[in-house]
Amino acid sequence: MEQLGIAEQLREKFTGSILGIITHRGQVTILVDRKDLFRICQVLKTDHKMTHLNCLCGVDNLKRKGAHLERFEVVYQFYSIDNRTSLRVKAQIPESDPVVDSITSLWTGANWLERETYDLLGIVFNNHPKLERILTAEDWEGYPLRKEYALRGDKEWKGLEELREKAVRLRKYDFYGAQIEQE
Amino acid sequence: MITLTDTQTIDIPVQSGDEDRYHLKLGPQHPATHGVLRVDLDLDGETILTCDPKVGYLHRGFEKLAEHRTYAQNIVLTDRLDYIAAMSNNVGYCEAVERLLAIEVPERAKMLRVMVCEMSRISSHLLWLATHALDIGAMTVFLYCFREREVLLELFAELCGARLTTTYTRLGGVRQDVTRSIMKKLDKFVEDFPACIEEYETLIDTNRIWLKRTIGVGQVSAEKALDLCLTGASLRGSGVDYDIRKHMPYSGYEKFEFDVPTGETGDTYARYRCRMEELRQSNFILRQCIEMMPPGPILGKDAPDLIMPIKPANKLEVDVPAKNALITLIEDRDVFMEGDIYVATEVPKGELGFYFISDGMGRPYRMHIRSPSFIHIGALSTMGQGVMIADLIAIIGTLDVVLGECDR
Amino acid sequence: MKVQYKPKRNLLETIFQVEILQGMALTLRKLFSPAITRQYPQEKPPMYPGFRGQHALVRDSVSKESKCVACMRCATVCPSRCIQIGYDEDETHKRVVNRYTIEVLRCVFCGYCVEVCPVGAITMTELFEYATYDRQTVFFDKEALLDNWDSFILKTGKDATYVNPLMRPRGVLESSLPSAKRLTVPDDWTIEGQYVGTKVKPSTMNLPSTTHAEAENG
Amino acid sequence: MQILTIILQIAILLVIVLLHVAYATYFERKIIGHMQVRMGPMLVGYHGLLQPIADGIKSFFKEDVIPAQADKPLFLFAPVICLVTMLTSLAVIPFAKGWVLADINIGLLFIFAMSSLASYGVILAGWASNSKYTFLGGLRSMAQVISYEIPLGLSLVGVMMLSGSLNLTTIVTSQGNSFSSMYLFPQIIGFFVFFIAMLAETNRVPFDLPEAETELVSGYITEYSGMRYALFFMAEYIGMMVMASIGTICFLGGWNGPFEIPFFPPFWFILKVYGFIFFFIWIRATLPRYRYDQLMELGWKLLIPLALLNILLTGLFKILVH
Repeated sequence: MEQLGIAEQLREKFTGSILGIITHRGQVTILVDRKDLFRICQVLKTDHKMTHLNCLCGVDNLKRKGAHLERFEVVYQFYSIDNRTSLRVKAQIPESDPVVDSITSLWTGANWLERETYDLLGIVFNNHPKLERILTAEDWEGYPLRKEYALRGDKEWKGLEELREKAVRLRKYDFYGAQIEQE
Repeated sequence: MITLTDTQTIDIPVQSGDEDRYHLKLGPQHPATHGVLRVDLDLDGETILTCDPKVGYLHRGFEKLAEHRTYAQNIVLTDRLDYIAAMSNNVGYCEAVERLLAIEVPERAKMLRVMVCEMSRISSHLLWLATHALDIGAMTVFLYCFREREVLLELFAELCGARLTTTYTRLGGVRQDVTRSIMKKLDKFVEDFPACIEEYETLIDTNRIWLKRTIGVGQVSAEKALDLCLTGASLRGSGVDYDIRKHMPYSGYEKFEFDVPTGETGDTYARYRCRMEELRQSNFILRQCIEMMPPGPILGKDAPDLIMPIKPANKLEVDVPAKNALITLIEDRDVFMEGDIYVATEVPKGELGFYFISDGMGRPYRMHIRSPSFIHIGALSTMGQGVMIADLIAIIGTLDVVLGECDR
Repeated sequence: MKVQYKPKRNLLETIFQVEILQGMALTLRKLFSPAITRQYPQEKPPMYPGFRGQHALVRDSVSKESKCVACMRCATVCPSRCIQIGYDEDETHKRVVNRYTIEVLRCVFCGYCVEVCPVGAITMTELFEYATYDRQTVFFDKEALLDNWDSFILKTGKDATYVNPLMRPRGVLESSLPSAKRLTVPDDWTIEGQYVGTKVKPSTMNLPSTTHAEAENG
Repeated sequence: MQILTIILQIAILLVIVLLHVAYATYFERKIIGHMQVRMGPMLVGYHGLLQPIADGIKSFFKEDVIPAQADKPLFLFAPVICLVTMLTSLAVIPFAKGWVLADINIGLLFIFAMSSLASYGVILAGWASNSKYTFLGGLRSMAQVISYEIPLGLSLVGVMMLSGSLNLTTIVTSQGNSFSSMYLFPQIIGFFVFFIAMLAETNRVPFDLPEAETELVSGYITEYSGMRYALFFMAEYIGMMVMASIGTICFLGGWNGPFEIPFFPPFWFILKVYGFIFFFIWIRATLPRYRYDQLMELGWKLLIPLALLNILLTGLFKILVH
């Protein structure tokens, strides 16, 4: 299998950084240490013609158990349009220091995907040109896709509170600014 | 007559060397941003110096929601991703979940899926053409496109009961079979559609104004397109032959004859030509669907019930009498295997990928949606640099973005 | 496949603006063609059976009451969790529904509730014009839902044997359906009478009864 | 007494023109509607015949919102400039022999002056609204009007040379009464240039950049509402009519027709003007929009040289004939 061959080659090249190779439903995943992630991506892009970055996302492993699984992982899915092979790379990131190298210099398109991962999971990307919140508001608290972040929290977004107050305050005026007589 | 007095002067701090720049916030309520996209522009006259798209106005947290719902319930969420081609999203989602849970899909259901995918591709491309032409000022094309799109949407309504939020697929098949009347109408549509494409092309294809507005605008080379992670017709317009229907065939696409149109120049006109050609190819696939529709059931034998347990399968209470269930769950199968999967499908906008992690429960542990629109809008800041405002509008149009899919 | 561009126009075509004249000829032709739009309030769009419109609880023709047995399947499957059911148990442990509410403003109109209902008690009708100015009108309780059914029967002239493809999906085996949902339906809703492509060879068909369907289509 | 007659004449002209403007919008909506396989207005009156009146009443009673940051006097004044200049230029247009308010000798120049002045309204509206879109729209309008004034003027020089006059009535009478002696045929290049420049001058598709909806929301009228918006609208349609009249007078022989219509001499004139307006609408239904720089390019690199060539050819022709 071609994918496994690439994975093996990588293991030889980056001894110690490849934590494991998993095959599931015909798709090969390699677990890598985050320190060699950038170089592995570079090798995949140049040597193995994995020119297309399908997908980049973060995962919170809080409720998952497994060998080499750290708290967070960032999943990269690569595809080689010439060779028609795909490979998934998972970088393991510990909770204490959620930092990983950015691959924006390899794929400009990864820019927003990394921003999204930062926004929703709080994983920081080194050397990223503009690491800001993207989908949520700039003053959002917490990282919504983390497992401890409740689907329905006990408090509202604070901007909403302000809006509500304003709505209550302005309720006594009609559209033309005149006070409505309260019944 | 009233004057609004409640506004206050906002002082934008002027940085040094910044005095000649004109800041313009295009959107989020603007006729040409296709939804709630905001683009912050720095202008020098009409030339764009920097272009910074802002998204998130339509963020509904689908990825978080999906972690709390069963696989079957999440199909409903996928309707609301790319609401212009909901069928494609349904199919993409179900293909991914079926690969993850190893559910067999019968032949007829596969063919039906291809059929609705291509129908939604045509309807999405028609909407793209309509709005793209309107953006560039040709407003008659808009109405002509909607004429054909209406036929398709009414077919969707007849097929599954809704025009846009279709929820058509099921895990392991589809929801409703076609009727003869639907196929007759579709047959007539397929018959008439090439003439309609001719009509659109008469208006814009060789029109000198259209050519001036599209040729050389938003040009990306093949390397640049790959670097920006563009997919779909936006990538193929640059000459990269990457169509998931050919590269990683799903849902029986390998049985169909069709060509993947690729452009050469990678400009707006090339992408326009690619999509117009795709309309013809989709029409051709529809013709094949009508002719080759196999008989058989529309739901697989091991298709899970709509009421999927959120707990692991072996703990499922299977005391619901079998006759009460529409399709019974096969209890002894290890339905929800642990593992992860990335499955991409070719939706009208590009590559729609679903990345799933299953932890052995009846709901995804993590669902990531690789939405083409999100990445395409991300590419806007690169593509929109140094062009004029009118070109930016053309580029937004040619990237064919839907904000529902972008913000998720 | 490389996309084909139209040939470049020559000098004569450039001077006489041939392509613009062609476009203008098209629009002029369309000036005299009939309009395709629908004058909506006067002219209603066609509604097909299975349209996911206003919710209704089917009124049983015998007992004049709802058919619901409070199995909670609809409330369980609802993705937006907008169905609430309350029930009492009588002495034979038979459930009696005393509360059935649908919060329509939360509903996503997926139609799952209709499909999972084992007795065909809830349905979605083909009525779609029920927008109102207040929230209370679109918060359906049991009585309102039963009334919806009555008004649907009244407005469309359907009778109580009405069945739509949400209640009984097209193309599923009769045997896989619960007994209450094995209803009489048109021929092409069943798996035996389904549409088959015109070029499918009869030898690949495993169901002998589909051959006549093919003959009909060919 | 004479003054009273003139005022009465002006009043009659204004009422007729404003009614005409109202129905020109109806005409446009209906024609574009049918070209786009839809119906256009249908609800008010039989086939929407009362729609323009309903629109007029609506815009008259609509709230007049003035942005807080706007330059108020200019903001209020700008639509008036547009409308007044357009209405003024109606004074010199001969609708038929003798049917003209002011038969002045420099009629053509007067109309050019007025239509240039109208662009001040647009520019001031764009500037006074204190909005970014309106400002861009005003800038575009300024550039567009300045660069298209030139080909518009130059394209009519040929006509002036042939007729030897700037008086509009003389221009018509010098074309003679037969169909073949219209200036359209000897001045075909001039007509081509004039037609394109006219579209640009009146901000019509494919040159509707100052109000390009998909780029600048509504351009210079983004912040206007109610009656002031309607004033701009009226100015645009009167401008269309004035330009169509100029085209008719200078190239299509004015009120001359194959035969005389008793009691209503302007019949052929009105028919030709409506033909022009139909053409405007027809083009709007068909063509996409130019980009700003392409518009400039077209004006300076194509239309002005063509107009100059036309003048040269006309001059040579005159020398050879005489």
